[in-house]
Amino acid sequence: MKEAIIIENKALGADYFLISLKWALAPKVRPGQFVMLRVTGSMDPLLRRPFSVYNTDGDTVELLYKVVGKGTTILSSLNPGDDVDLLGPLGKGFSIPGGMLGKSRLLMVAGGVGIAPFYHLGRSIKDSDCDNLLIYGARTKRDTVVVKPFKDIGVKIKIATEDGSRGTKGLVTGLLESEMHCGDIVYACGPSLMLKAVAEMAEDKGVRCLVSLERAMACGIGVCLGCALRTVSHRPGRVLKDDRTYQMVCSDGPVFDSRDVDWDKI
Amino acid sequence: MKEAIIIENKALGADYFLISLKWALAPKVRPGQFVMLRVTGSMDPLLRRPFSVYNTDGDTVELLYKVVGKGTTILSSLNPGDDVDLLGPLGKGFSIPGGMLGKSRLLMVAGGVGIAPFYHLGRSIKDSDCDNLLIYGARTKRDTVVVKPFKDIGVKIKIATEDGSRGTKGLVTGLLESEMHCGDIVYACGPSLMLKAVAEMAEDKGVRCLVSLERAMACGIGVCLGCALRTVSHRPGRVLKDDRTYQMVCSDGPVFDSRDVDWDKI
Amino acid sequence: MKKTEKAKAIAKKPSTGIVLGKGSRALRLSSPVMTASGTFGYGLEFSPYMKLEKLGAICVKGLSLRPREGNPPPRTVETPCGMLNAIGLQNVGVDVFIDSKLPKLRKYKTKVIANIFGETASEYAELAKRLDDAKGVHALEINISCPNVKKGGMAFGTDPKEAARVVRAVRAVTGKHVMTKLSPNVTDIRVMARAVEDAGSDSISLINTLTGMAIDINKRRPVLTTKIGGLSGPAIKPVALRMVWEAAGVVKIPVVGIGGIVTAEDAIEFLLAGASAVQVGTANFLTPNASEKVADGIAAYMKKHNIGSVRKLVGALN
Amino acid sequence: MKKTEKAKAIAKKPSTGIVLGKGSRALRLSSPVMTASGTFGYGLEFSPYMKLEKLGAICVKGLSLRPREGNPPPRTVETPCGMLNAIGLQNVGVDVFIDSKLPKLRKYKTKVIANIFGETASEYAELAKRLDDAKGVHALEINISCPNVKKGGMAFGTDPKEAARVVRAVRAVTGKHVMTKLSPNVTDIRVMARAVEDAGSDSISLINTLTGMAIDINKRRPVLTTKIGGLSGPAIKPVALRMVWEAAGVVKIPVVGIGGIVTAEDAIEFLLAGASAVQVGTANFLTPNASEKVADGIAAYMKKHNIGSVRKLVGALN
Ligand SMILES: Cc1cc2nc3c(=O)[nH]c(=O)nc-3n(C[C@H](O)[C@H](O)[C@H](O)COP(=O)(O)OP(=O)(O)OC[C@H]3O[C@@H](n4cnc5c(N)ncnc54)[C@H](O)[C@@H]3O)c2cc1C
Ligand SMILES: Cc1cc2nc3c(=O)[nH]c(=O)nc-3n(C[C@H](O)[C@H](O)[C@H](O)COP(=O)(O)OP(=O)(O)OC[C@H]3O[C@@H](n4cnc5c(N)ncnc54)[C@H](O)[C@@H]3O)c2cc1C
Ligand SMILES: Cc1cc2nc3c(=O)[nH]c(=O)nc-3n(C[C@H](O)[C@H](O)[C@H](O)COP(=O)(O)O)c2cc1C
Ligand SMILES: Cc1cc2nc3c(=O)[nH]c(=O)nc-3n(C[C@H](O)[C@H](O)[C@H](O)COP(=O)(O)O)c2cc1C
Ligand code: FES
Ligand code: FES
Repeated sequence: MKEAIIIENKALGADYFLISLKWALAPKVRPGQFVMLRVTGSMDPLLRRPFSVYNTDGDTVELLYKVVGKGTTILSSLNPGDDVDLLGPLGKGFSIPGGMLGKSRLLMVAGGVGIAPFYHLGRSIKDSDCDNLLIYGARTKRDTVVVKPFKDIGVKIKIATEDGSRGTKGLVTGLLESEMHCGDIVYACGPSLMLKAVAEMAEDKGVRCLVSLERAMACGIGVCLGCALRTVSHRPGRVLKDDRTYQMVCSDGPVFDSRDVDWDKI
Repeated sequence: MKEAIIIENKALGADYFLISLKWALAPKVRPGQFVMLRVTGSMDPLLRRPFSVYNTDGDTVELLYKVVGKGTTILSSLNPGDDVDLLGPLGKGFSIPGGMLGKSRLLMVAGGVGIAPFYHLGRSIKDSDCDNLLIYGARTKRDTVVVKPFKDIGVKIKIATEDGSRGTKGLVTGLLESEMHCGDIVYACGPSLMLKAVAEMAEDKGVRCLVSLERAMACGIGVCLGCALRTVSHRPGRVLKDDRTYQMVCSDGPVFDSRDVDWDKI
Repeated sequence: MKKTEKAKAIAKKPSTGIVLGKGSRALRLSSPVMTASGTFGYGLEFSPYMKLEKLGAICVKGLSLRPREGNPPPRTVETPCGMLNAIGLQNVGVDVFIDSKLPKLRKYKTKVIANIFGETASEYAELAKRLDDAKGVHALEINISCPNVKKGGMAFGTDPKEAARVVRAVRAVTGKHVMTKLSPNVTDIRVMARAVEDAGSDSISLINTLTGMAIDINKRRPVLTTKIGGLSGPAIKPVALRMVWEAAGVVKIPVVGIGGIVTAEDAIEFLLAGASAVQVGTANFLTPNASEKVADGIAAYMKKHNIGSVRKLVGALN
Repeated sequence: MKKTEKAKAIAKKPSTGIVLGKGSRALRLSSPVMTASGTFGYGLEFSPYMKLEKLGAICVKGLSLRPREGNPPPRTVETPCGMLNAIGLQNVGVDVFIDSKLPKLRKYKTKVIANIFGETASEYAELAKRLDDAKGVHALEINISCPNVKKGGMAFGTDPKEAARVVRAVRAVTGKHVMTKLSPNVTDIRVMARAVEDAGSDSISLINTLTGMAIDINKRRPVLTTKIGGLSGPAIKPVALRMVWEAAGVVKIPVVGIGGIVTAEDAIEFLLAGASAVQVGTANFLTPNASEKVADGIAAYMKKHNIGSVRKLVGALN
């Protein structure tokens, strides 16, 4: 938990904000990792809030967040110069399955604010040879708040909006149907139901799929055992029953192999 | 509880701040009244905080406050444009005992942040004929944060600091000894022990003395019955025992005739 | 708006009315929102801040036979998301209430609930008698759960037999609706709830304050002169909600939910847990029109979710 | 610094050591600050964030005979100044703890307290036996107060006879210090405290979580799959402090204060109320080094107020 100083806290419209923070640990963050942010010195809200890291640059870390409740409302009211308390980097982040980098195409699938971790990932793979693609789903055009940054770093992007106000009309899964090809690696982040649909599609096509999951979190460091996820895998050190196991989204994840997740109990 | 918008929130040094707020009810405030301020939408701190009104000007109200804990720390971090929730004006404020205005000299006695209500009072009496005087006690020179404003409105001021770094060395009671004269009306605000000493001196000299008291307050409007003060007076509607009575500092005060206060139980 | 449209709009307006209890002792509320005893004075103090008519009922400050002067200050202290109080039931006494407060209260179109407190069962009965023919008092709330007085109070609230004794004594002398207010400072709230139901209470309300303490580490003394006080406010909401859910599960009489309600969302949690109505307490100190906002917010939620009557929310957990 | 000055400074440094209990079962702590079971993992997880040696002791996550998988998610929900949890005692089981966690923990110069939980008195005894000769376990904390499991748990914690039975069973098979952790969900904590003292407990710790509930008003369901969970955090501090004060007033064995401690000031309130030591729980989630800060803060307070030994603070109300 190192203090971070707000450099900028910019409204992007549609309740989205991009916050830049000066933070000594920024260089340590790997794509897909997250931080736990304490938005106030007050005891209400009590717990830290988890946010994926959107970008890092030297000792600057950027988070893309959507205002949905108490904590994010307070966060959006903070000003440059204010300090917040960051814990992290946390979680395991995206890992490119052994030997596949450069050989496989990365298909990133984002729903809503689930876009957040992909910018950092996109930057880290931008020199790969493959023709990577980001599929970005949002409710309306207004909600597609970070398209240009991806274009600027050369990530190809296709958009689906529920009302068709930008890109294809419909859900990301519609676009995916035609875009997901054998040999791709899929990285997905967004609402649970979307992830479930993406995972099923990937399984059908025999495509490797990694999903970044969300859970209510208290500690973020694997000790409260609050953020349990039912999985079908048998990683060591966990308790089993009926061949299932609980893993912790914060410390075992937040990124999981989609085949390990018990999608019926998500 | 009308919303107020912060116009300015100025640090005066030594943990003192002067905050100006645009507030529709500002013109209704009488000297010595107070407001209950909600510094945050969060539930911690839970309760409103009471502050005397330092000044009003059109629809602007000014509060002089000292950072002492949670609530005032948050208050000091707020910026122009932020809104806070004000309840008031509350309490009865200073009242000039019948027919004495213009005939008696007002001797205002302030200790520390107890200076707050006197600026408003000073402005309201500045056209009186009498040679009013403010005696202002503080710990050190640094703590005498609002001397000039009083001079600017023509209030005569004498200062006592505990370390002698400004004005007379010692407590206000030292200065008072020579300044309090028969026929004066004393208005005092500050720490309880100072008020007690002032009240005793006034009683000895047969001088009328009004004191503005502080108490932990939950509601500010006389309903929680939390801010009880033991008094020796028999105002109607209150419950008596052993000839004493509890009055509510928020709704019966905060200004009391010093003879009504049960100083032993302060 | 055309006439038919207006008629439609009115038809669509969700019904917030709710009836607690049955027959001649039914308490008919226009809204499930009341204010909690001790946090709303005698009601009149709040008329500058809100429309009292928005409330289903007002529970006035606890009344005793004789006036009580209450405890020496300090009487309140803030705690995280809550406050402790040790007012000690300062009140004007039942006679002054009837003579000088009630006539003014009667002018408002809202129900009035007299919260009563005695040191013995017969004091409770005596209070009930005096209030029985007081015009404008629509129900009695038996406070068997005040932690801030030496005699009676908590003892009645933690022993099911004692609680039942008080309820029977009151029941015997009044034809008015009797609501019994339970203390949360017990091992099993269900036992208490059943005891007062069996003794003839028309409804139960819960929770009163949890007993708690705060210490001034500089003075090295408890902050409150009584050492222990009653904890209220958002901090206690999860405990209150659990107890309301437990109590509602075991009694047939209506349950009134109290404890940490600040917003309409809070109140709806209590309704879903099985409360037929709620009381807003400490929140009145934060925002004098908190209870009005809660009432409005419940109506808005009902409209949004197309719930025609507040009754349909009560205990409606999936 | 000259040698004599240094010596003086050392002499002036307040002594934060405290001994809980007597004789061979005394638990000697270098600091009155421990971490609460279930909020500090197995201790090791916190070594990147703080000096574990600053702690008097670490209470590890509750251990059962067999590994437990815990409850289905969601397991936590935030409440005003608090949180509800229904972890359901997920843990690796006592054997894995002894074999794979303890050896690593032994490297740190701090005491280790094993928090144990069984479904029957004999399960508790069996746990105590297995831990009795585990090197590096300095005390057992009997958790008779976990609200999040169906069997045992709370029943032991709310019935003085059951509680005593568990304590006696454990006492009979271990020579280690036995600390019994009490549930706050009782009418009278003093009865529970005396019962476990009489049964041979060397110390008591309190409070465990208050049972509470939260409802998702959009899904119209309790947020936790277990419906009810345990409330912890600053919200419960006033209740915890009251209970510690009450318990300390009636037992001779040392009392360990738990509940909502975030700052050194909070901890000092508990010491003044009569606790000989404290445990920091939920605060570890807010700030991983919260317990270290509390320990440092107590030392600073002692220095400022010229208190030579932490023992002088225990129960030192004016
Ligand atoms: C690993 C991880 C990474 C995340 N990354 C981002 C990110 O990059 N940008 C972003 O905007 N959000 C992200 N989130 C979600 C973010 O943590 C929540 O939106 C935030 O905690 C809400 O806080 P609040 O106080 O504003 O809302 P609250 O007042 O706490 O709740 C408001 C609503 O949000 C829901 N909610 C609360 N916490 C979570 C949560 N942890 N996950 C999902 N829903 C929640 C509640 O159920 C409620 O409906 C991430 C969550 C996780 C677990
Ligand atoms: C009628 C009235 C008028 C006041 N006018 C002013 C004013 O003009 N300017 C100003 O700076 N202050 C004024 N005060 C005091 C002010 O209300 C407190 O300083 C403030 O509430 C402290 O809030 P906090 O959250 O910062 O401190 P907390 O964290 O609540 O407490 C910090 C310390 O301040 C003490 N404290 C808390 N509340 C009060 C209180 N009501 N009175 C005295 N001490 C308290 C606590 O005991 C504690 O030691 C007034 C108080 C009253 C009752
Ligand atoms: C200052 C204060 C005074 C109270 N006085 C009474 C009382 O006279 N009679 C009573 O039954 N309850 C009394 N209560 C308890 C409340 O009615 C209510 O049960 C409790 O505060 C919990 O609700 P809340 O969290 O919404 O405040 C009082 C509470 C407070 C805070
Ligand atoms: C997530 C979580 C898990 C807990 N697990 C245990 C446990 O395994 N055994 C136990 O005795 N207490 C357990 N507790 C209770 C704490 O040790 C402590 O008694 C309680 O949280 C109150 O302290 P606090 O307010 O400082 O958190 C747990 C608490 C939390 C929040
Ligand atoms: S949030 Fe505590 S274990 Fe994951
Ligand atoms: S603060 Fe509530 S009566 Fe004065």
